[in-house]
Amino acid sequence: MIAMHFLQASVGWIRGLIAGQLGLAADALWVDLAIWLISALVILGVVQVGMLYATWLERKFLGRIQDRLGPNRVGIFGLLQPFADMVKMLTKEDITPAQAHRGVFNLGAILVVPPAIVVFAVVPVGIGLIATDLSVGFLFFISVASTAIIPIFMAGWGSRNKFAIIGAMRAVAQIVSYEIPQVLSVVGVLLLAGTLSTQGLTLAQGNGGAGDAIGYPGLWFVLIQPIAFVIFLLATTAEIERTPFDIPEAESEIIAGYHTEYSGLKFGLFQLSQYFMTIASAAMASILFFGGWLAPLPFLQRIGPLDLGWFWMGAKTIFFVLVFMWFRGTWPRLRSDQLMGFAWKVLVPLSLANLLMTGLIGYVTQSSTNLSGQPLLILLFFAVANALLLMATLWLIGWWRKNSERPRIRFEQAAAGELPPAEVAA
Amino acid sequence: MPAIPVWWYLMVATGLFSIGLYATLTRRNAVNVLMGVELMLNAVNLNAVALWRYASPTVSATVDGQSVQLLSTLDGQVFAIFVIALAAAEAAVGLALIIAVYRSRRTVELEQLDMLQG
Amino acid sequence: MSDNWGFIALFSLIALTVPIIGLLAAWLLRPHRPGPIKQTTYECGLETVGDTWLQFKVQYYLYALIFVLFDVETVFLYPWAVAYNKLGILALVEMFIFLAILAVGLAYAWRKGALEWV
Amino acid sequence: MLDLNVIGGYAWLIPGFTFAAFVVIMAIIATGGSGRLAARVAVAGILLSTLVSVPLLLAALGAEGGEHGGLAAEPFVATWWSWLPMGEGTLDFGALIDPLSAATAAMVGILCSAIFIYATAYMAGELEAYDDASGAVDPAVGNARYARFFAYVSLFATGMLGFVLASNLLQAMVFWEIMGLCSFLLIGFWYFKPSAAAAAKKAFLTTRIGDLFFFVGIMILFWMHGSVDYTTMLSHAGIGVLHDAAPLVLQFGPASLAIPMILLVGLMIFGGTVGKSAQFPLHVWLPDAMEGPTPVSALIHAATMVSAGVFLVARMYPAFAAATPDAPGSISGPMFVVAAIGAITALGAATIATTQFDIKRVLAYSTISQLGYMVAALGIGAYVAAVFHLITHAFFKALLFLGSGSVIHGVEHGMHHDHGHGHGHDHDAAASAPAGGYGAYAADPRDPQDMRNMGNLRERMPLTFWTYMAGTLALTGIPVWAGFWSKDEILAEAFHKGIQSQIVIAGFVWLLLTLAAFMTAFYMARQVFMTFFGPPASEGARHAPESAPAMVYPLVVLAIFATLLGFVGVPEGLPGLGPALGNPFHHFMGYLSTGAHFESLEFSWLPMLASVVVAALGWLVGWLIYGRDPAAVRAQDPLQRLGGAWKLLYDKYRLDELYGLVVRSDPRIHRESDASEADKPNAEQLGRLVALVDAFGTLNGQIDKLVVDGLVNLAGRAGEVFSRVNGWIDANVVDALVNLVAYVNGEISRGLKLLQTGRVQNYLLVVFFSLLILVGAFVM
Amino acid sequence: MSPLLLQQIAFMVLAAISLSGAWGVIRAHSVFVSALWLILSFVGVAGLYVMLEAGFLAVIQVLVYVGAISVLILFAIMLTEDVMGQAEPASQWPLAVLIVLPFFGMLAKAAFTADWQLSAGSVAPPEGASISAETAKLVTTAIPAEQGFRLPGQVVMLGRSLMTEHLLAFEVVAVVLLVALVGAIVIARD
Repeated sequence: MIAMHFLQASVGWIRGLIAGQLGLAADALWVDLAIWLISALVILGVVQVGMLYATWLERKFLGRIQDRLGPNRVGIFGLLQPFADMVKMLTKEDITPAQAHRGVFNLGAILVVPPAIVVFAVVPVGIGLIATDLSVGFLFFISVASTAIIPIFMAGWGSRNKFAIIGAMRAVAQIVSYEIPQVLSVVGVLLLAGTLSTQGLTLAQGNGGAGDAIGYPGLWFVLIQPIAFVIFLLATTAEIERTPFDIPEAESEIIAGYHTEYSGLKFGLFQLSQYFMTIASAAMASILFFGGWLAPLPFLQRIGPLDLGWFWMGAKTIFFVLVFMWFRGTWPRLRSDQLMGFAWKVLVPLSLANLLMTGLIGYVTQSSTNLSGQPLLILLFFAVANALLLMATLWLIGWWRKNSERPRIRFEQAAAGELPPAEVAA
Repeated sequence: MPAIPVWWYLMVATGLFSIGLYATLTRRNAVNVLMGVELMLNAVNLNAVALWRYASPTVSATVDGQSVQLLSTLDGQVFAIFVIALAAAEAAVGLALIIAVYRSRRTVELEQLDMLQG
Repeated sequence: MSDNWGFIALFSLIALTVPIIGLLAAWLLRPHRPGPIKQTTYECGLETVGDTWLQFKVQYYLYALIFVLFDVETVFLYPWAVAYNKLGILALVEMFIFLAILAVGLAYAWRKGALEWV
Repeated sequence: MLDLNVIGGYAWLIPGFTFAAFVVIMAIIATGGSGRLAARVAVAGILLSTLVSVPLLLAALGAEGGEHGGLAAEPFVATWWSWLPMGEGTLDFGALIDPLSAATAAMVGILCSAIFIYATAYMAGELEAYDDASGAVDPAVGNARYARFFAYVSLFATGMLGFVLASNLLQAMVFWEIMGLCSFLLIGFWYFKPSAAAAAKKAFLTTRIGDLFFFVGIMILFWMHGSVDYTTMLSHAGIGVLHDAAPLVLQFGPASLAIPMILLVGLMIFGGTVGKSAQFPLHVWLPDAMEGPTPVSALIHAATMVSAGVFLVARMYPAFAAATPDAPGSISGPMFVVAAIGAITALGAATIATTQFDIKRVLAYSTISQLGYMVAALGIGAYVAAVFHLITHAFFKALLFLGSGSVIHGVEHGMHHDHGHGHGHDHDAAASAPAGGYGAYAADPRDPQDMRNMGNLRERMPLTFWTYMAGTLALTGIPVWAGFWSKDEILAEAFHKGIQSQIVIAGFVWLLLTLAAFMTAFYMARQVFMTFFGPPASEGARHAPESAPAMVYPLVVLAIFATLLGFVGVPEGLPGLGPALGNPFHHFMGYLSTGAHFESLEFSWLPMLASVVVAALGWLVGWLIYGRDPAAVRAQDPLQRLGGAWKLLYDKYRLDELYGLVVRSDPRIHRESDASEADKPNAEQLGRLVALVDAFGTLNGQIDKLVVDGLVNLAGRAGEVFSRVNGWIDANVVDALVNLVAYVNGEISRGLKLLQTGRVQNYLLVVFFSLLILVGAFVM
Repeated sequence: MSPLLLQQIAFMVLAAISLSGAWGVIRAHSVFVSALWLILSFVGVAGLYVMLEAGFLAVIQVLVYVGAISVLILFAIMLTEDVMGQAEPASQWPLAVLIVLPFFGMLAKAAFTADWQLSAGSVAPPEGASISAETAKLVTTAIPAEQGFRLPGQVVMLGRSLMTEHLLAFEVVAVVLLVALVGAIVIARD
């Protein structure tokens, strides 16, 4: 986080420094390359450290939830535990099963990491502090995240292990099913923001951001799109296979899902990429719904010349990582049919409804002349709409719970012989 | 003028197309044939976008003060998008067919699927 | 603030080297004693039952199928969403029609039980 | 005095009355009424008809045009009923009143009345007829049969009157057929007698042959004129059409026979006459027709029906003389044939008549002979004389038949008187060929018709004798009596044309007719002497009573007519009588529908004298042979001494046998019912013929075996060889070709089949290969 | 090392990636591996889109092709994989070569020689650049811009053209997708 700050404060200055060093013009190609390299390394460093301490944080936090201490042997409060883990990873023997398809097996492990890292290129930290502000920023995030499916397949198929393949297939099915709600829920935000670039999204939530064009006070989108946020959060949890939706390699399952045959660092890489994706998702969630590097209140944004954007971004990201861990600590796992059913039968319809609602309200508020002036009135409109949507959500979830219970109930009834014969046959 | 002449892209596209065609003609597995088709579609897309970038009509406009020739239409990209959409639909139905064939014939080897032999 | 995809390229290269360096390091440090027993496929320690190939339910394919078609739907949805506040009511109606048609698809899949995991 | 147009309007009543009678009688029969009532109805019918036809004749005589031939040119025509619309015209029934039809209608009416009255008495025997099956006298059957006779006779009268008054040929043909039918029914009246049935059939068939020609004639005329009305056909224009019609060309390969239309039509029409009026080739049925009751013979086979044929030729005379429309008298085309046939028939029949023993057969042959006279007269252009003879002959021939009927009736009664013989003419043995006695031709003592059983009837039946003498004198042509005037007239014409103007056929006709006249006188004398003179040869003759008055009165009336009628046509040239009488008949009848007029010949004594001499000579010879010793004659006919010639004549020139051979009826058809006993040729004649045929057959067989079989075998062998070769070619060449085609096809398809591998990728290869070529063509 | 050369190098790399991916599809022994090579080719083509300044398209390419269609293909392979590995080419592969090579030659000649009426379109300016009034009219007629005119991003222009000029195609694609969905479900569902 500090590196981000440093970079942002004196981009121009650094550029001059490097140019001087290399004796080239300030805007020469090599200067750009140098800056890119530095920013890439900075991101890597921050993310790597973040991942390590996320593992530590998770074990500590879950411990706390489960009323136990968590790692505290290595270093004070177990702070050095991650490094211990890393050493273990590096030194464990790495076995490649004889039947496995060597190329696909190893490549699978390797390819799982890059997408998780590249995703951070579009995460803005400050007003100027973004690795690269792509006009299609968010969409880049989504597509790179979706490429994570391929290594899972390669791991499952490469290891030639029946259970690994089943694990891979089910993991992919789950990720695929939850990607749709994730994508659809965000459309509502895009409607209001009017741009895909992450920086733009963040600014849209601040004062004077692009959002002003439709006359609301630059509030964080979560206030206008609460349902969308919930859907996005749940979908993202499933995408990164965190607890409520982590059937494929859940502990309770017989085998550790698609990376059964992996051992040593290759297995470590899978864990590494998972945590990277967790941090990235947390960041994206905060960007989309919680104003990214925008301080909750305008005056908190800067301290003297120093822009605290990176601080706020860091805080929000850590907050969401904790939320994910909280999910893991408290929620029971969903059965696979419930898992899939929830995605298609609850989240997708809801996100479509939210999209329609946002479209309608957005148009009404924006086009009607008298309304455009009064942000509070717009808020009221959105509030009413969201309330309605909330009710719909609760009804839908209730219906889905009753519906998804049926298989189990039916099973017991069949056993008890109460079911009418026709039913039994179905 | 952009750094790379247009025929480079066209060459790559042609190469892709030919390889896709060869894959379609020679691979025994039905799924492989579909992959060949996807390759060919990609080649077509690449061709379209390349020609859009280099040969689409331009409009003179002042951007940030200077006057610049802007590409007035995005038809090339729209074309590509639609092709992508249709490729997706085609792949979906194609693979569904292959699965159905597999279910009844227990094989997807095109060599063996010659029920229509004369 | 420019679309410097160049960084993306460089960054992805770097991202690719990270696991490779990691593995090289691991390859250097870790003991290397492959043994026949060790290299058997792991099945909770039991002997492997049946060949490693098995027949999957067609359910997986159906999920992927619906995912593909809805994915393409979002591809069309994004440009509209982004240009939403610059387009009039007409665009809204058109998009509602678009969504309605695809909602029919979802309803059909739902009704036909294609979404059931079973 | 009587207006033709008024009377003409009632002309349809003439056949109408008799037809009504016929219908009433049929009703009576159906309701089982009494036979006598039927008889009375029939007589009433014919009398009424006569009451109309005679005034009609008088009206015709008095008609404005009557004097100078206008009526012939513009006859009174009435249309009764148009029964068949046909294209442009319609075929209808109607009346055409001109001198010929008026005279004939009157003659028929008078005669039929007389005969009907006579028949009521003569047929009385029928009432007591017994039913064969039950054997007992059954009045119902008797009544029915008696009534049936009168129904047929009435219908016959309708036919004759309708025919005479007909306005067109088709109507004539219809009534002509009705007459044919009635003659069949009446001849076969006693159908339980096989001979009668056979005779009826024979008559019907023979006349039918004639009718065929007649019908063909009608068709040709209709085809030519587009109509069958006399007015259109026989008018001057009509004759012109006939004259100019193209000849019928018969193509027999290279040879072609062109028959002029006049000759063809004429012969066809004359064919009908030959059949109906029993001329030479088709005369055989008339003698056998005597099987019918005598009134029938008299009515049909003497007076009316047979004369219908002559009437037809007279009616169509302008067509016959079409070759020379303006000179009707000249002989040309068909008239030549008519004359020849007529003359031959006259002489032939006369010769046969001399040898017959049955009284009615003699008269039958005499009728044929007299008809021959009329036809010959028409043939040589003696139109007026022929018609005159037609009318006079009808009267005295009817008289003679009725007379013979009264004689037979008497002799029959005489026989019943002593034998109690069953009623009705049930004698069965054929009169002409009795077994044994009198040489091969002994008389059957019980046959009432055989002259040899008669004799001395002069005292027994005086009235019948005298009326019969009147008829005989008229027939043989003794001056004063009608026959002389009409026959003489014909002979005069023949003499005039044949001798004076050197027309060969006329000369030939005159010679034959003169001989016939002599023969007529001879056999009539023979007949009179055998029946009326000399001692009675049989019981029947001895006790023969005079006939009932109903039979005798008609005889008297006819006798009067036979005597006086002649004076109507006395040639004006005759010094004494001629100018006084003025020959009204000639003036009345001497005109034709074409407007042509027959000049009356200037009178010359020679032909008249010749005919008188011949007649006298005939009587003299007859008296010499039969008059002096009737009894001896009855035992053995002196003519038999002529031997073979006599037998030939007696056997009627064996024409029946010839016809029997020629018209071999189909063996498959049941034979017994057909040929009557008389027809069947006797064994030895057959034998001779069969032998002849047999020889011819064997010769034929030899030829067949040698020549024909050889050829056939040769053909067979050649065929076999050819077929074997053919078979070989077929097997090797043709089949080979077919197989080759199939093989080539198979190979090509097998090759093509490889293309159809069923593998998708192969198809893709083909697709892109073609695409490659296309792109190549496009890019290069 | 001028930026131009860098671009050409980048092009060479991306072209190499996509072509080698395609080549891998042909040579791969197992169908699964050939699918992976296919994915590599897709990524290469995405890169080329970036070189052609079609950013949105590149991302779409990755999202749809790599993220969705290849998943579909992999699923299909898993469902129908009856024999693991070994996939030698079809029987008539020499014939195919005979057809493909000249085909490639001809197309290449056509690409090389055809007169494409190249236009002098310059690099598309980044989103948000200020543009003059009439340019705004030209480019974004339908978009109101109160405070001065900003060049809308490529995606926005794409959205606008999709909604206006290509509306019919847009709706028809919806129907096509629906039909494909229903059809595939009916066929695939056993």
